[in-house]
Amino acid sequence: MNVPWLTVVLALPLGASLLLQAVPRSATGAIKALTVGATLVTAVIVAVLVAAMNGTRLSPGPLGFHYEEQHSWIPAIGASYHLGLDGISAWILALNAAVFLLGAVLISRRDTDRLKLFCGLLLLTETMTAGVLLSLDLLLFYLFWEGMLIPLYFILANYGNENRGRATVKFMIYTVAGSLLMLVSIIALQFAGGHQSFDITALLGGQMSRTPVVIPWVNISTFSPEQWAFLGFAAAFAIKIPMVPFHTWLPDLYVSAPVPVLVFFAGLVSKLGAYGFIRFGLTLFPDAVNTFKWLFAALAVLSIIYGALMALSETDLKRIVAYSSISHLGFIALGIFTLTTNGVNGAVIQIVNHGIIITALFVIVGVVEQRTGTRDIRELAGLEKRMPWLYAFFLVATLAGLGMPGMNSFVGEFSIMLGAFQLYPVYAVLAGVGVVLACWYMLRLHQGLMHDPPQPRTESVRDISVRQGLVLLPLTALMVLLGVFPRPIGDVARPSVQQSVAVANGSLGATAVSVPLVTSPAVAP
Amino acid sequence: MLAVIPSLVTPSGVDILGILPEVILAGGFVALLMLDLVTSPAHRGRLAAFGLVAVAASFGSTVWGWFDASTPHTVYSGSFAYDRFGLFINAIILISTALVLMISPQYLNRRGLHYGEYYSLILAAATGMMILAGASSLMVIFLAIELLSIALYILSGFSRTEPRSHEAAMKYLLLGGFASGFLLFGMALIYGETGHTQLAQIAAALQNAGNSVDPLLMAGVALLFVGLAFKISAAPFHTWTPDVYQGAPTSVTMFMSVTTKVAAFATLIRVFTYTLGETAVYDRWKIIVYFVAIASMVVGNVAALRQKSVKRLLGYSGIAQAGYILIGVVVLSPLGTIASLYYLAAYAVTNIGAFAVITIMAGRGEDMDSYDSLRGLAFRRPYVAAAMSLFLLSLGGFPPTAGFFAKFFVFAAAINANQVPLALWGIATSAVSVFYYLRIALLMYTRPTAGQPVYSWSRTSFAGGAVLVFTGAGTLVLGIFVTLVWTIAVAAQQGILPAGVL
Amino acid sequence: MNTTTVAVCGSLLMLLPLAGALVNGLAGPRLSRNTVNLVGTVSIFAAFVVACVMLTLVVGAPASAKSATVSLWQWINLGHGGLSVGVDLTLDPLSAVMIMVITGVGFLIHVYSVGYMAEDRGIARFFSYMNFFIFSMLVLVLAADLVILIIGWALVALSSYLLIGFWYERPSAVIAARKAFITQVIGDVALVIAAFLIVLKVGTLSIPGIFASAGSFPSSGLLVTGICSLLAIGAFAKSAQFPLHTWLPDAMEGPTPVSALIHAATMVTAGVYLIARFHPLFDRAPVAQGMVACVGIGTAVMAGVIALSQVDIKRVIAYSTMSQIGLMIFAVGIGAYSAAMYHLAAHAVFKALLFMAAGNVIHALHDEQDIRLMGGLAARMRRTELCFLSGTFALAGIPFFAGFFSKEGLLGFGLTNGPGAVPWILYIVGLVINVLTGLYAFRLWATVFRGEAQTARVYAAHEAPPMMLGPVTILAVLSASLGIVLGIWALFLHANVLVGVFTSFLAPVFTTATSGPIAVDLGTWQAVLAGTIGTLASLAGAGLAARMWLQHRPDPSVVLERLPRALPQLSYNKFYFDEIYDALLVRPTIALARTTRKVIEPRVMDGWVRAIADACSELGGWARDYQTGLIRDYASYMILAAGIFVVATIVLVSR
Amino acid sequence: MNATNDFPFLLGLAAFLFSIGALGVLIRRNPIVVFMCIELMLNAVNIVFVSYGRYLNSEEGQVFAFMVIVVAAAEVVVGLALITQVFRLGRELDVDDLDEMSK
Repeated sequence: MNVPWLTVVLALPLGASLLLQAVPRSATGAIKALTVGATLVTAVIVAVLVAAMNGTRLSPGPLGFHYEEQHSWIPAIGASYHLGLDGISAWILALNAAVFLLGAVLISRRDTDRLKLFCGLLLLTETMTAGVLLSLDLLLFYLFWEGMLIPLYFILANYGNENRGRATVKFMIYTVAGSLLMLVSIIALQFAGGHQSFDITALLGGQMSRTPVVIPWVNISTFSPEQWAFLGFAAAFAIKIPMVPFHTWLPDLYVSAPVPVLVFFAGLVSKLGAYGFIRFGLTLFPDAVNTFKWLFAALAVLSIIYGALMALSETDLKRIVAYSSISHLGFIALGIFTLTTNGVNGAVIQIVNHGIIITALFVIVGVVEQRTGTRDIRELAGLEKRMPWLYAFFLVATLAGLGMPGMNSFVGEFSIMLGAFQLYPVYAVLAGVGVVLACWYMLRLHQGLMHDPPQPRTESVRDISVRQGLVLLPLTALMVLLGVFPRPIGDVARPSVQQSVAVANGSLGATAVSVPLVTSPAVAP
Repeated sequence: MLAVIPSLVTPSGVDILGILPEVILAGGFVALLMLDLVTSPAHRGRLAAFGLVAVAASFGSTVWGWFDASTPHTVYSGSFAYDRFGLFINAIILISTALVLMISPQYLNRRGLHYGEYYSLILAAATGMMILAGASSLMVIFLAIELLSIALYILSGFSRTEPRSHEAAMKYLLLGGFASGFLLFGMALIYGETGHTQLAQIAAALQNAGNSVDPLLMAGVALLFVGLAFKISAAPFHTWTPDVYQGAPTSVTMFMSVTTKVAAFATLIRVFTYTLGETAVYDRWKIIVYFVAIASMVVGNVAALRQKSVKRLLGYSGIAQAGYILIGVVVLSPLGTIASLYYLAAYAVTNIGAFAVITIMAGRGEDMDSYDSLRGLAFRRPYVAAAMSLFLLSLGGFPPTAGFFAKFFVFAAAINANQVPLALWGIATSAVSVFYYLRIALLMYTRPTAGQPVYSWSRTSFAGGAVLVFTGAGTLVLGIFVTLVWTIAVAAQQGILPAGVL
Repeated sequence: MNTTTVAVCGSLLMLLPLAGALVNGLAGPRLSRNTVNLVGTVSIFAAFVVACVMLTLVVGAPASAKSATVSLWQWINLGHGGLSVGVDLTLDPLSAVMIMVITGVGFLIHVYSVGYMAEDRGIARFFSYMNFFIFSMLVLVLAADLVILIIGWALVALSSYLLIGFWYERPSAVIAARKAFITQVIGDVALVIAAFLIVLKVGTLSIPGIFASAGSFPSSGLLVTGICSLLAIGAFAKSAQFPLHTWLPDAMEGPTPVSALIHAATMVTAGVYLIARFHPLFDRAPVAQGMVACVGIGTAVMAGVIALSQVDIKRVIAYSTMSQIGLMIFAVGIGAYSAAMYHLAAHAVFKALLFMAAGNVIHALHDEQDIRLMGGLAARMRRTELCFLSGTFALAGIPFFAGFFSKEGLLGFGLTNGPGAVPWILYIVGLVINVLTGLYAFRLWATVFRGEAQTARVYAAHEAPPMMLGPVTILAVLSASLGIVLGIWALFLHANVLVGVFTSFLAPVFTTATSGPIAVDLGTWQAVLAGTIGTLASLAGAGLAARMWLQHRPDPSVVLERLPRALPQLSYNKFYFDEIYDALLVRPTIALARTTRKVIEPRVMDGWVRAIADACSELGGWARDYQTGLIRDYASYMILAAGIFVVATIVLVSR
Repeated sequence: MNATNDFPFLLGLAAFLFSIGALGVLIRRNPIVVFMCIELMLNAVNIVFVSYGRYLNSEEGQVFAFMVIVVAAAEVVVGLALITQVFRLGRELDVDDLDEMSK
């Protein structure tokens, strides 16, 4: 039978969140159970889909997609409900399902205020993020991309510490500004595409004019429409990743948000920017992406070093982890902008790996804060004596975080740096410096918490609870397993990555439709 | 082109059909005046019910007209257009009016200003707006504007004991009169230079004139635009808006904020896009409209950042929205018109909803429009708060709400017409707007801390709930099932009279 | 060799320690101390047995097929380039020697640890780390793919980190561990980049593959030189060679068995192994070779000088280790691979011996490590002293002890190979090293065991328990006999046999080496002369040390007076390397990081965002100020705008 | 007299009156006077309509003028009512006094 599985994946959490409204507010047990159940079922379905993917039919075209679904939505402007899964999105989708499951598990019924609202929003977010990963229609993609912000906003604004309000608004304005620029690019792309369609397969390979735009009255020739449009997309994605210098929303937000939120926010949402670059940046603007790759690669390297330095000097655990995440995401971005199969493939691998690592790190930091009541690394020491299990998990997470060979992130970083080396050896070497710094700040974090004689705050703390252990165990296990057997991710992603990279390098025979996109002279001097 | 100039030999018996909705509503207005005399103060709610009946009837005739006017023509010797464009606007106005009528009685009772004139004045204003929507002659336009204005002057001063209300009324009256002076001067000059007052004839005259443009004519066009810009409250003619919106009783603000804008935009599009669309003329008024659009977006959004009253804030937001809708006028393309129409529909449903929340939350004696009065609403009235956030998100242009596609279409129109800077101004200002919309949304979801006033929000009446459900649903439908309204808007644009250059 | 046998043995060899590590690591806290000890030691012993089996495999194999590479599973596939990395093992004489050293010496040290750590509560953790180290080391030496080698390379660094910081409540230990690890990571990065260069050139990372296409590297070309330099940097980091040597002395913070196993016998010699393993590339990069040789011998001298003045018993031995490894690095630098490997093996034996003997002393004195507070221990720890002495003799290269042949071998080789005057210079330096070695080796022995006791503790000292003494004795006998046996053999049979057994065994590996197998033909008079003079130098050093620290003729302090004050200062402060690095690298980085946080982040990065926000809000206030509420103002705005518009429409045309 | 000759003069007069009215709105503070000024503006426009009507020999202008007069009357009714209302609340008649909300 022909089940629209991807729609099911989207609909399940949404349906659950609606169903949740029927549950009385007092029945916290039921609410929690329903949430976990829904995310669990989704995760199972996704796992099966990803596992069975290679067996299924592949859609024609330069990019092949599995489980494709397409229905007309707004025929007037050629927007359609078009879903599909490929090697790039497959594992990220799995990560998506996993982090939301973990987040649902981590919700504590007792200390979560207005549990029903929280669970509902969480499920809603899952639908949106899954939609971002699955939609192959730019307008649909934008719908999910921007719609994602609504549940996120209410979660972030309602849960977390006292200065969450400012952090959240900052995040929203940042992201909305970026997304709106992307919206303009999307519209321009659709018109340039000629055949009135938002479908990625129809817009492939650079449809826009590559003749520079000339500003009238002053006759300054600027970028070409394609390049402008790419910059529009890049703004949205670079802010979401985030790349330095568009990152300042992230630390505040990560500090203010509670752990169950961070699990899926840091674990997944920040990766969507990287995914967007791979899915759209590479395939829709081959010319522009080749023009700007040096710039964005440079920004990526800057992010690596900058994040590392910040992580090295911060004293707040969450901030350290936040900046470490900026540094790691810099690696991912670097991999993407090498435009080599190695680099991009490494980026995809690293998206998944970093999702696992950062999730674990935030859970650990959360446990430490919960047990000791502080996030100041200067007040923490000697936890290894009191929390051997946490120590063990944290050790693995730390090693994975610093790119220890044999751990999962080494695979990605090796591949990324190899790709970077093919293109810009200098960048690869600088990234190497980043690796050394990463080792430094991760050890500072790990040893700072675990070693030295215990301090008053850490004298009598309990070890992690079983639930936290159940969350940490699979994560750490994955870090080791994917380090020893990394092929599952790499091999699934590679074909799609190769196709995208091929398109990015213009092998599609990019047909530039010349649409003069002259800026209007109406603004009279 | 000459084909669209209507023959003056239309049998007068049929013409009445062209203005049937207006006639019905006018009848309702007169009847209400009478009924008010015979209804006891206790039963004034029935007046609202009667008003609703009249609106419903008018709406029915509008719908009938939609199918009847498949071939658009003008009635009463070309002074009134019987086309789907006007009927589309009529529909928006009527629905808004109905929602206002539904929500009013409870509000008026609580505010202690439940008088019968209210309903008749509302209907009078609505009638004026509908006439304005269909008016295809400068004279009718002027009359319609004055009709709706005068009714609104009275309504905004309706809270007789409240200084704020008077202030609003006075400002609206004096500035409105002042603006209609410009409007009129513009009309006079246009009439003088073209020799006609009927849009179709003016258009034809301009076309014959070709590229030679008379300065006096252009001055007239500019002044006419000034007059209309005042009505749509576009910067820099917006200054009355915040004060009047804040001072007038909330239900009145709710009514005028939406319907006036819709009607005024209808005539603006009719006159500027389709009558003065001749290239020679367009190239000149385009500049000022372009400027006004950007100015409205900037001023509206930026000034809204620092407000303390929700009504005032929505006033500024209305100014900004006017700027976005103007984009659809500047670009002078069918897509632009359709985008404007879609935007008007989306704006109507969203804004009515937002104001409805404030109306419902209004306390005894005074309006609750300060930010503080919304703090923690979500804990006491979760569904009202959810609805309010939905409207705010729609105003902020988040998918999947009406506001998103409204903005999407105007930006699309701008980009399609190679006016990318307009779109960029638009997105820059909408990014700013996110700040203040979300601030309110956040406020509703934060618990009042000790020392902050805790308000006792009144219970939501059935009518109020119904209004919220309708507007909320509308906001979502326009945001997801775009095609529904889109197709209607396309039909409306295609049927517009005079056909103009497009 | 039968590949399946190799695969099975290799996997088994690696899995046994790993299993031990996992058992002790996960179940440790619940197991009894004896079980933990048993698991810890037996797993290694089993590994040792397997290693012996593999050795016999290699020995038994025909000379043509002494090397076998087996693939376990494919690790990852990268890109179009078809670069596929496999988890492959290679077994050849070289790795055979290494695994023998690792498991053999490793086993003895494990046994020793049972006694040494008898009172420590974290014994399970200790053994799991130790076993894990053995596992990682085996991965390193068996890896047949550069990436896998890098993984092993990093894993040993990890276990060294864990073991240095084993007593995590000592801040000094924690710092030392971090320092060691970060230094190692620098080496790793160098290796990774070397791997990139290799892959971009030859498209594969499997070591046999690289060697197969080694010919594609133009000899002494820039690329191969770069690759070898990077490999060398990795080796320096691992083997504590200048300039990446500063971590090794601090690493002595770890328990003594750790120092014996990791920082003397096995891990630190991995650098030598790496260069020996990659000799096909190095032979094509004479520049890199020269660099390696110079660094090696330079480090040897420097470390020797420093060792003279240190007062911490373990640090003295650590610096002697550094010096000895310097010699090995020098050897591989000049292409004397077999000699280097032989010295590696011998050094593993006697250096582990020295450390463990020192461990006995420390143990007896309750963690006292300052040699100035020792002295006269011979009376109470006779056997330990004998063992220590055997080690010292070996270290100093006294004839017929283990160190003798290897070291003189190196020198002889250095003398007989090399262009122009270089061999002679190197030889002179070698002599200096010999003198130094003799000096510090015997100084240590003398100050610790001879003379009169400096503290009361010494009187309370007692001989170490058999559990600790046993392994020490075994190694002592080994380090003495190994040399003597070979020596006698050398005397009565043809002299060429000296080191020859070893050489011929390793020959298949180093065939491609330009220099070919080391052939110190002691028949030639130069070699005899070289050996003799070298020996004399060592003896001179030893004798001098004995005179100074036993008979005080002249008294060391007096000598110190005579010397210019700078020298002892430099030596005592390790040439201020730590201070220099602190000033040049650590502090600047920290300062940079701090400015980033304090200035750049708030002012620049967040600054531009806040600037925009403020601008908007300013504009908002401005707009509000014009909202005076006065009708006449409003009217004036309108009339103003109207006037402008009228003019604009008449004047401006948008075209 | 001949419409074509004095037509420009009439327009000028209208513009002049209109400006006077506008100026009055700007400077006068008494709402009633302000209102009168607005009436003046409307009547200035009436002159334009009438003279144009005469000039073009079309009656639309005259009709328009009548419309304007009627509407103006209606506006006056409402306006005066409002003003008296304010007056009854005991404020003095000063438009500058009406700035409560923007305080």
